[in-house]
Amino acid sequence: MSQSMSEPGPLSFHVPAPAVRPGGTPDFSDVKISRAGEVRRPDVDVAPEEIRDLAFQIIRVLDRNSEAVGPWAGLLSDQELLDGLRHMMTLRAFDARMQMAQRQGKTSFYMQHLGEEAVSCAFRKALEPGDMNFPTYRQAGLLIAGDYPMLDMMNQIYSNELDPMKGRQLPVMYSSREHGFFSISGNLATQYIQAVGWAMASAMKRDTRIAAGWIGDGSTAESDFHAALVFASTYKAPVVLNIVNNQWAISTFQGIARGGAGTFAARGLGFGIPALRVDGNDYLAVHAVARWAVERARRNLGPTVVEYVTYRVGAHSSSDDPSAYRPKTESDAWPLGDPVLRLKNHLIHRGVWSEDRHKQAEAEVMAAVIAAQKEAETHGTLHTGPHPSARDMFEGVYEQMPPHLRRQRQQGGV
Amino acid sequence: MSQSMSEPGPLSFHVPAPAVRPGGTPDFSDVKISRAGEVRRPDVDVAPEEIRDLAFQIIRVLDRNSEAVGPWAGLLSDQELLDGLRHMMTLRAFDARMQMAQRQGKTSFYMQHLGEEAVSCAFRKALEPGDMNFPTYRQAGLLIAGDYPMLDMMNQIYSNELDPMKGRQLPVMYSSREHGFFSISGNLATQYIQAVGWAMASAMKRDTRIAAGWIGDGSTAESDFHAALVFASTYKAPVVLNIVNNQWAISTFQGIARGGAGTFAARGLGFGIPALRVDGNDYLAVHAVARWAVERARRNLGPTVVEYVTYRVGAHSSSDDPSAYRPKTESDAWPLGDPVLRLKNHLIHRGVWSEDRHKQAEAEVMAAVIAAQKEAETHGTLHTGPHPSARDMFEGVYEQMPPHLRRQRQQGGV
Amino acid sequence: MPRKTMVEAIRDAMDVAMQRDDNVVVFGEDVGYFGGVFRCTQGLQQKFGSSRCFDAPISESGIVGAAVGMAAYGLRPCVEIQFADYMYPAYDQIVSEAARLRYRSNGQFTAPLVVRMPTGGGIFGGQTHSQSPEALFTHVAGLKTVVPSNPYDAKGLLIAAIEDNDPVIFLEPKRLYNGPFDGHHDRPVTPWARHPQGEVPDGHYTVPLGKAAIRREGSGVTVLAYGTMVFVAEAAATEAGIDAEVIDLRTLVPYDLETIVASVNKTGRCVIVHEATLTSGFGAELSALVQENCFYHLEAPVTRVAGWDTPYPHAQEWDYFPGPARVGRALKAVMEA
Amino acid sequence: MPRKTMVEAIRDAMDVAMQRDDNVVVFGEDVGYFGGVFRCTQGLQQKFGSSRCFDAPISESGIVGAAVGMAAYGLRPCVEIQFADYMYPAYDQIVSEAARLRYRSNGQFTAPLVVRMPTGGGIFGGQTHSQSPEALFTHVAGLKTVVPSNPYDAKGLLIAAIEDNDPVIFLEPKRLYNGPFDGHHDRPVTPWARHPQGEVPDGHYTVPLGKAAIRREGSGVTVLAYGTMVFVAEAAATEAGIDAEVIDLRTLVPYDLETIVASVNKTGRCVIVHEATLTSGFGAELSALVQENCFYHLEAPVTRVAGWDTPYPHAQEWDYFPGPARVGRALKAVMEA
Ligand SMILES: Cc1ncc(C[n+]2csc(CCOP(=O)(O)OP(=O)(O)O)c2C)c(N)n1
Ligand SMILES: Cc1ncc(C[n+]2csc(CCOP(=O)(O)OP(=O)(O)O)c2C)c(N)n1
Ligand SMILES: [Mg+2]
Ligand SMILES: [Mg+2]
Repeated sequence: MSQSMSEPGPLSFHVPAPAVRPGGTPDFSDVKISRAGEVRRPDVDVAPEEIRDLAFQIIRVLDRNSEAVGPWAGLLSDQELLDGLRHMMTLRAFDARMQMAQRQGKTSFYMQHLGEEAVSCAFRKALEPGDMNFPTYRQAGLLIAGDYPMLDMMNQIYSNELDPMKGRQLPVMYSSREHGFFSISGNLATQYIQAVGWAMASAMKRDTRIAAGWIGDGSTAESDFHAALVFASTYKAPVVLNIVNNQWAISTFQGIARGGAGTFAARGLGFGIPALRVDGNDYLAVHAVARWAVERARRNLGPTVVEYVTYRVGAHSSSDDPSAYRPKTESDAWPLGDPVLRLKNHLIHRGVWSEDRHKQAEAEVMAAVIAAQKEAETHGTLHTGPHPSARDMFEGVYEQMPPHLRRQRQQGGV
Repeated sequence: MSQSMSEPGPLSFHVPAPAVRPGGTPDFSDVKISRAGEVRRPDVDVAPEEIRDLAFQIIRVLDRNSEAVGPWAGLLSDQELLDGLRHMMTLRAFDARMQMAQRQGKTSFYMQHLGEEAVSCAFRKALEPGDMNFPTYRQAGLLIAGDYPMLDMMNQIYSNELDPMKGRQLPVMYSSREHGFFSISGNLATQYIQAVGWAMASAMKRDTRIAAGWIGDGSTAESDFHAALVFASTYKAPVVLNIVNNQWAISTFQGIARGGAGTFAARGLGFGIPALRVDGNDYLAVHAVARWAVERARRNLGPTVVEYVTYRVGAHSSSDDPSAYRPKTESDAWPLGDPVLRLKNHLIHRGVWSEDRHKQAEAEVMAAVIAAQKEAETHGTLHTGPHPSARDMFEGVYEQMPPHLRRQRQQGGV
Repeated sequence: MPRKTMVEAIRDAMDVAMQRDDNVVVFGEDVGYFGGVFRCTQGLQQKFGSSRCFDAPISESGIVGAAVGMAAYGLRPCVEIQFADYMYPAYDQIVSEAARLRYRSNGQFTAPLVVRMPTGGGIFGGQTHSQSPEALFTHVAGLKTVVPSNPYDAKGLLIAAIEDNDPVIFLEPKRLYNGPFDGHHDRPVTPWARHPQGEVPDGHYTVPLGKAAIRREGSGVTVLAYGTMVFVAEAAATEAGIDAEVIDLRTLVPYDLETIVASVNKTGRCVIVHEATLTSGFGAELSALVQENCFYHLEAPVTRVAGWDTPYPHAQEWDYFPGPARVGRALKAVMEA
Repeated sequence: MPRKTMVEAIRDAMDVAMQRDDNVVVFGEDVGYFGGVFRCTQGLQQKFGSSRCFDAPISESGIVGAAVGMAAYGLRPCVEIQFADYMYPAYDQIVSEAARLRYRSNGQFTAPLVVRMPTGGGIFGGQTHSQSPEALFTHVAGLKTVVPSNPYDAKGLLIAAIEDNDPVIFLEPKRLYNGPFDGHHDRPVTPWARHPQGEVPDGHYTVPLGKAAIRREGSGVTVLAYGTMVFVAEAAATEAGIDAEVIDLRTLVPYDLETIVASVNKTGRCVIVHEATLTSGFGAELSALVQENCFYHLEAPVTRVAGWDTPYPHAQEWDYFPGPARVGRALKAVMEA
């Protein structure tokens, strides 16, 4: 049998590792980054086979001179961009305050968005009322940019008496049907296929609403990611399948999830699903690509996979310390810059913004966040003040409380 | 927001359906089939990116004139091909007899390979001793071509006193460590990732043995398929990931699992795994591609995805009646022909075989199967004669029987 | 009244539910064009179109995951898992998602879905076509778990399950699909057409979730059973000549404690029967409940008869299956204790 | 003797096992370079190289599925699931594959693997960082399920689990990682360094699977507990002034019936405590077993104290957690019954 084979030596085991670890000098020079304006903008009804190359490029709008260039530019008005800037600044201020509140023991747990604000804030503006997101814990920008009250978010973070989830769910695992924000699970990837199911339902009912699934780079390894792609491709579901590639899961870099694949977007290709990659730190690019994918869905052209290339600047969560697994300076070396800064500079370049107005806006935004925080704290924080009751704990397991649970509630004395 | 969008109409729901249903005239004219000899044979250390196109073609060796042509031809000697023919004929005769035995009530259940014999028979000959298959229920050719005794297979099918699985496992869910045939689970797709784990272990131990995972077209939708591809690509595991696309799951055609994807092989592309498609009814092509993929694994070049394009001529299992969901004549219309016939004709063309010798071989093979069957039946069949004991039922749950199980065995009176 | 097999009754339930409510949709592996490997959905696609009844890829997690999304949208999916043995890939979606959605979102999103699956042994299905995983559902807060034992109940319970606003696991004892099976595998099975419980009214009716039924009145010992074991218990009692009261639980969670306690307090004895493996089976919960609630009435230990703690074997089907002989022995032992 | 936290003891167990047997490998999410989110594998990759200890993609089914393949090859994988709440995607591989492999292949292939996972509440982890899914494993024939309650046992049991030739589920009560927690969340926790069970010998030793330990002798009532609840039960007994015998089960399956029965026959009373939801929890099995084996010695109903049948809430952590007050009430009630 083996006549033609040379005698191969022993096998060896390969474990991908990031190029640089703590102590080393960050180096992203191998990250292939398309020039702003370089990547073409196909029609939304393009045949998936014709745009396979887009899964390996990065759609970018803002160039080094803070100019918006290329075929994906020009969709947003000054006011829309100013709104976008404010949303991102608000999310950043919100994160800063809540992160601190967590350290002060006012809540058990927090997860921030630092560096990734553009992704959820800009995506939100591509949706219509009634559309439904199935987010992870790192898309609070969908709420902020959709004008969900910060106070409600804080009430949940504090698990106080006004917590809209009645203390049952973790902080940051928000839910708002009204704001098109599906209840966050906390179990990774489970909601990706649910987004597809929701979208299928909309198509089955001949509705016009579409869904958006969200997943992190690390979580694409989960099985439900596959289920989502299978169902989306089989039923041509009107769904946008977003992958937020912020380079890190918790301590593992994207190579552990991506393996030998070129990109995460390329996962879509095996399913005949159009797949785009976009500069996740470029508000304009994110919005333009989101619009494209949303339009495809809305026009019944089926699913789109979108990979947002970004970087998780902060810790994974308040329980994490990234200095144990990556150089502290890695985020500074990240070649796609800071989304807030980039949009700010673009607006200045556009002549509708200035350093002064920015500073002023920062102060205003922070004041608004602090005001909401003060208000929220009058309703309690995790360990002090009024809070959801033990009765709330027994409610809502079923629509009607079954006898055995009623007996338990009695036993619990509430 | 939506200024630039035209008002789209309502969505509609898409469910893929086969072009033809019972009563219709089968038509495979849209199946793109490469010409024999047409597809190139890259070096095994080719960069995956350079052979993406192979995931959309079909490697074929035997042409219409029963000649072996092109770069994938020429690997097998006359004797090896004659052996291959005998293996396929044996499997076919074995299936025929066991299928009948099931109808006679001698076993509960049977699954045959009709039309797909080349896949497992030819693949087996590309392996070395010590390599491990993680098969589905439709690769008994791995055993037959590896000279596993038919008698042992029949003993299991009959759940008789010599059943090597002691009556615990279903018929056809064979297991033979010695023959590189991992215990078949019965739960679809679970073993695909196990094959990857086995291969990882071999690499971790600096061994030279490699693994082969097996899955059906329908089962690629299962989540463990994804886990396998993720792990194989991340750790560059020495594994061949086989997809047997026989066009049908049970009653659902491959379009339900494949959705909008071009091919099943293309699933590998999203992981940077080289992916080939091969004419599954062409013994020479299957063997050549298997060799290529096995060599890649053996040389530590990592995983390969191979899609075998074939057709399930028989029912899904003895519990199934395909006339309820596809035209009875569909298998006749299948453009890739019959693997036994094609190899027979090639051997005749080669001048080492004849119609007469074939007829004689058919008789010999059948006689051998019947002899084994008679022998097996002296040891019992499912409902008559000697059979595994109730004691066997209690053994082997753990290495040592724990006290609670011992008490139950006593209670059971055995 | 029309007689129906259990398969027909289940199909009828979906048909009725789909007619009454456009939001009821049915899907699963082989469920659409073909009508399911047990034919439970036969004709539904033809009647309601492929937006209402359709084939799914072989992905149990995808099926239930998509159903959760559809349910959150406002549909009432009723999905089929081909065999209960194949529900494990969907278990995460059932436990972590469907069961907790209402709770964690404070009622903003709910998961009114039904997951149907054939369970139980007796068909020489071996390890992968015989399991009874009900205890894996009864442990999960937020789920309801139903096991019908006859066509009438199957239809009424399934309609109730589809109309319920919480996720319901609907376990169909496949050995009962064609007729009541009492464990005497060597005798021909009575078809439902000749059994009173095969009488299934046309149109809409429900059997309420959470209510048990007394199948055989008696005063000597209470037998708690569900699914196939109801008939086995009846046969065992009759054959052993024991004055047993046989209770068919029908719904495991929420369970009908009242009926159970009233009976055991009356009889003073209790035997629990199920096909699932003994350890940590639902019988353990029943035993604990009976003991907690009837302690001072008990004259003998509450006894469990169940599948042995082994995987379900193929050839030893009838050694494994808790048939009338084993149940009968337990009944006698309890009466003599 | 060196004192260790439970985290250190668990790490030490893997270190010892890896040193003694080249076939022991360790992997899981964040387990390699970083050493695990609870630091249980810290230093192992550095010491043994990345072929022996490495990071896995976030795929629990992949982790256990690959481990099954490795175990079949001949390795002894000891994998980590980051939180027990995330084991559901791996449940199919555990139940359908690892647990049945030996049986279905008649011993040709086996799955000597350990699946470690932190369990239990008390850290404000909410629904997805607090669950106690032990009953989902105890129901599955072919699995062993272990729950250590202190560093000494954790090390000895984990080494025994790794050396065992069958699949073992190893549940680590995360609230005990740093010290024995008795449920008094408002008091500072004693570190293991100040607790005798924090004494962990160097090198190799095992605590046999299947043997319980009596933590507190007593003659009034037997308390069956495991994990964190052992300390809660001890505290409750002391505070309520009840002469309770507290048994730490350590292994749930196979369970140590002998020790349980001897104790209950002596005390005539039994209280079972666990964090998992009540219905169909492992307490149900224990209750059934006690009742079946000690019926004629029981002076009061066997009583269960457990997590309520709700998802694990976030803010109401201490309303949910079966703390010393609730256990104490149950002890008193049983003594007065
Ligand atoms: C099923 C499951 N497994 C593991 C975890 C623990 N976990 C929470 S977040 C996380 C990393 C996710 O990384 P990624 O998907 O890249 O998202 P990111 O945090 O970077 O946004 C892990 C492992 C979980 N929540 N659920
Ligand atoms: C997890 C699981 N789900 C469902 C089944 C039932 N089932 C057995 S074979 C089969 C079809 C498989 O089709 P395919 O993968 O194409 O393999 P083929 O039978 O064509 O070789 C199904 C649905 C199963 N065995 N396991
Ligand atoms: Mg990430
Ligand atoms: Mg197939």
